Amino acid sequence: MAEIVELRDAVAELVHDGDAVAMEGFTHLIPFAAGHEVIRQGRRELELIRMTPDLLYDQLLGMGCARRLVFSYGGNPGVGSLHRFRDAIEHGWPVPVEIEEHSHAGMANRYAAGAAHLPFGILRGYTGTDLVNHTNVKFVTCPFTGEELAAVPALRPDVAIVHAQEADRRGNVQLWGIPGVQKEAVLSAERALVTVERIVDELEPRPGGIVIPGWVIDAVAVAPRGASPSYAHDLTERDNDFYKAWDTISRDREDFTRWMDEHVLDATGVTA
Amino acid sequence: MAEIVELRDAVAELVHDGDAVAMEGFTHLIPFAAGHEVIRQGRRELELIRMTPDLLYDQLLGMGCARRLVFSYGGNPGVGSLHRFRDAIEHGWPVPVEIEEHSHAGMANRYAAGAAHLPFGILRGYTGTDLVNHTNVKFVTCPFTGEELAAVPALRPDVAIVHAQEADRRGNVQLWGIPGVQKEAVLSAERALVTVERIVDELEPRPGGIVIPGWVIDAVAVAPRGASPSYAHDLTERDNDFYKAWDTISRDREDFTRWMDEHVLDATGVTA
Amino acid sequence: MSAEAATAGEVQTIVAARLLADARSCFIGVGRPSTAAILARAIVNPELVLVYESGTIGAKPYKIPLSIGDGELAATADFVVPVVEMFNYWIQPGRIDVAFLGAAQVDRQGSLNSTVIGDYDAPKTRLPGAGGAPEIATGCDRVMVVAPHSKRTFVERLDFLTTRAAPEAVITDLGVLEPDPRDGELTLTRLHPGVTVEAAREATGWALRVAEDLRHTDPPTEDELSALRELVAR
Amino acid sequence: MSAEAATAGEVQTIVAARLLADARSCFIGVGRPSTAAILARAIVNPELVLVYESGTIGAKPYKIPLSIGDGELAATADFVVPVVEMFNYWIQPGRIDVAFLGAAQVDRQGSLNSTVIGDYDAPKTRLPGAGGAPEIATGCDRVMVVAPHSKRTFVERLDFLTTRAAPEAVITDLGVLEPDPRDGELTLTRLHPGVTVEAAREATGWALRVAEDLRHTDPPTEDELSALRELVAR
Repeated sequence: MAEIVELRDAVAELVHDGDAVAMEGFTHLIPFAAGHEVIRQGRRELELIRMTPDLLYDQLLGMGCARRLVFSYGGNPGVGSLHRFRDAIEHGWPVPVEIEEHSHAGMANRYAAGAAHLPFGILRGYTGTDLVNHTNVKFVTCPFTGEELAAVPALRPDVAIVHAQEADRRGNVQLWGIPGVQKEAVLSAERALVTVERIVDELEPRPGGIVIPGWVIDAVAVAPRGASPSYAHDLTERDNDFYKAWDTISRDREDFTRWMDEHVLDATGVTA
Repeated sequence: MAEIVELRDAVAELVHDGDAVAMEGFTHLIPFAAGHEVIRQGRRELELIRMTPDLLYDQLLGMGCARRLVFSYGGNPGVGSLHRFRDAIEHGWPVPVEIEEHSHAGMANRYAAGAAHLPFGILRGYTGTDLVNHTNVKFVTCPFTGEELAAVPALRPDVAIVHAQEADRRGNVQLWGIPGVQKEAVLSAERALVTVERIVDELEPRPGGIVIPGWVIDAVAVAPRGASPSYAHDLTERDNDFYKAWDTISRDREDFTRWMDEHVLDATGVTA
Repeated sequence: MSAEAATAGEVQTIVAARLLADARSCFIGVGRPSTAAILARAIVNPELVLVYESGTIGAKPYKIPLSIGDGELAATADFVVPVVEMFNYWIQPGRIDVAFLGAAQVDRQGSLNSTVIGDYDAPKTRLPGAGGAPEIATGCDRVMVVAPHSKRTFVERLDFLTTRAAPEAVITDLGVLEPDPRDGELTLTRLHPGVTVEAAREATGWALRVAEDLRHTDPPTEDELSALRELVAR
Repeated sequence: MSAEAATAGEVQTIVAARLLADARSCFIGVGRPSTAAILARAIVNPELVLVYESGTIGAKPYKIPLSIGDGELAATADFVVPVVEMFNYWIQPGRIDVAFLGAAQVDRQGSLNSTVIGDYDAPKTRLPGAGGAPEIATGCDRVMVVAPHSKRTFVERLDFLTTRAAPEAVITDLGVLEPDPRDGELTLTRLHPGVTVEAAREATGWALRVAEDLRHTDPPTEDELSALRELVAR
């Protein structure tokens, strides 16, 4: 059974300097509150893993939490560049960041292999692209047909962090709406932290509901609006205006730092 | 969009002598009505694919429809032997049947590979068992870790047949309860036939509901109680007494033949 | 004490259920293993998560199901997953603690045959086949086998090795076999009430090793027996 | 005719939408491709199944979403699948007819760069990266690219080959390029109203081939233009 604890305590216990950390949520249910707590606790040298780095990883990169980034799409969706992501890669600010990038299909299959505790996943991809020479992919031959397929190594993060709509008192979690790779992220990781909008007495099965049992989760922490400016389907709305505003906030190093000081470092609440 | 047609016409059009046919449904939602129609239309030389042959395949085998059986568990669950399955394998009655057997994990990954249009799937299994020498499995080496894993060839049936609770008028299907490998079976096959308990104006999303869009299905046919003696969660009950009675009905060749004559061949309805 | 009243099968089921006292989750098929695991929730481990290969995780059956896919299992489960996910995300990674397996033949190392009696290509008796057992046995940390004690079942040599298993206990209707720590050979460590070593030897197809500290299983208590009988009668 | 009133971008979007008249399903990202596909449902193909890599299949957005995972997409979808399933069961097997893709650079064969401008290890501009594009491009039968016509975009040589694509059409704000059947080189086959061949040549980073039967695209109709403007204004 997952323990229901304070977010601060959960992050302190589960996320260590140098860890490989996967915070997932595909546009939906991005665990901003937990990521901000990681920033407040000053974690360093993290290997940050995430298909779509998004604003949260822009913030973590800009605050110098990471030594390495593993990803497949680093943009502000529908808006443009992630300026802190670019600054880290283009200029090593505030610290140099090593990158390993894949396609979405590759990353998804890396998580699926991790969740299955297989050492690799296979897919048709990578062939004929320049990515082959700049990432960790190999090829295997089908023993039945002779076809050559891309092989991607399983992701096995030290810790996965996801956000969900609700948990019951025994730490069983339910999320619905766009499910992304959250289940795979939790099942691929050594440790798992789930933040939730609310605790309920009993999980009421929902259409599209995905249940993650408490016995594969280490800690559940309550973080109302903990996905903001992302959202929790049926409970909160995506703050598209903030996504647009981030383009300005994050463009300049000083503006960014000032904003983070005010809205994340000095904050004790769970939302930015 | 899937056409909504009479079951008789759907079987006549989609299932041909010599086809590889996968009728799936893991204990739940077994497509008995469609299978009986295959028997009535006298299909021969089929390659019958199914994880758990169950009573339906016992009937198809006993009626001489198959030249080959691909499976992973051929028992009457909770009751005992499948007598027609045994008679076909042990004595070649009424016709000899070639078999290819796997473990459930192997068959599930064969369907998953088929649904993904990959030539094979990988898993940890088969090693150290006698099955290795009696089935179609090979081994691949992980290019990252050197670990040797079992490789199973994708299943790509000519036609998949499954039963579901409901379809809308455009042939979009929803099923819920134990989902088994139905989605994979449909997506792995060249053609797909789905029988349903009922047609509804609009699919109302259900907890645990799996939607299969009409544009990957060739035909939908209405077959109320079409899973009986298996069941359709929330709509019909599993007829456990019939599963027990089948042990007696099927034990003797003549009793079996007489029962099939009366309840399947002479029947025009959809249930036995 | 109603131990006298208990049949050998009842004792076997109750002893198997007791072994689940500390388990978090248990993977079960149909028949006696299923009865034992459901009983365990009633008598020693109300939180035990029952997992069926049909995809139902955390099922809470009131009645003993006939099949591993009865409607009550899905209706009462914590969640239900497709078969592919069950094997790839739950069994293969070892997320289920204990596997309760049956078999037609068990050898002295605890490996199992559920495929065929006689020659594979010209079988005397064709059995159902592997099902989920091989990967469940390698995926679960702890494997327990529940099988009737007879020379037909406990054989010197399997006709077919379906499932490579190293069970931590084999619970029969006569006693309990556990692997000898020296070489893994299944050894009689416990006898059920009223059973003799000779009876167990007689019913085993190899020269059965007997543990030096052979003990007797505790007879079923009133509560255990009435819980089992009530469950079976539902 | 209000074609005079249409901006080049509006013409591009409308021409792209028209190309979806016969498609069953279309895979789309954000920005102009998304607007075009949503418009297609309004003007030429109400049954078009819109697929977003977030997992929403059959989404029916009333507004143009900012991201590919806006709540409205999931709320209006025929069904929603996990990302692993999206790529493995829906994209890789080619179940989605058409892919609408954008890119920072397009070469004369139609391959795409969305990874980096400059050297990979010392980039001038780091772009977002591959996302779903490479496997979407190889998985979908028909690929169409929607990109602004400029020398920065249509380059002699990609700085990085992210997505190997052979688009059947590249829709720009000046016209439409299609592969020459002889060697696959993207060739100007259609010009939007009021655009000259010289303007298109000027805006292309290689010596642009022009089709012998070069045609003009039909100007946007009143209905098309008002449908687009209404959609954008929502």
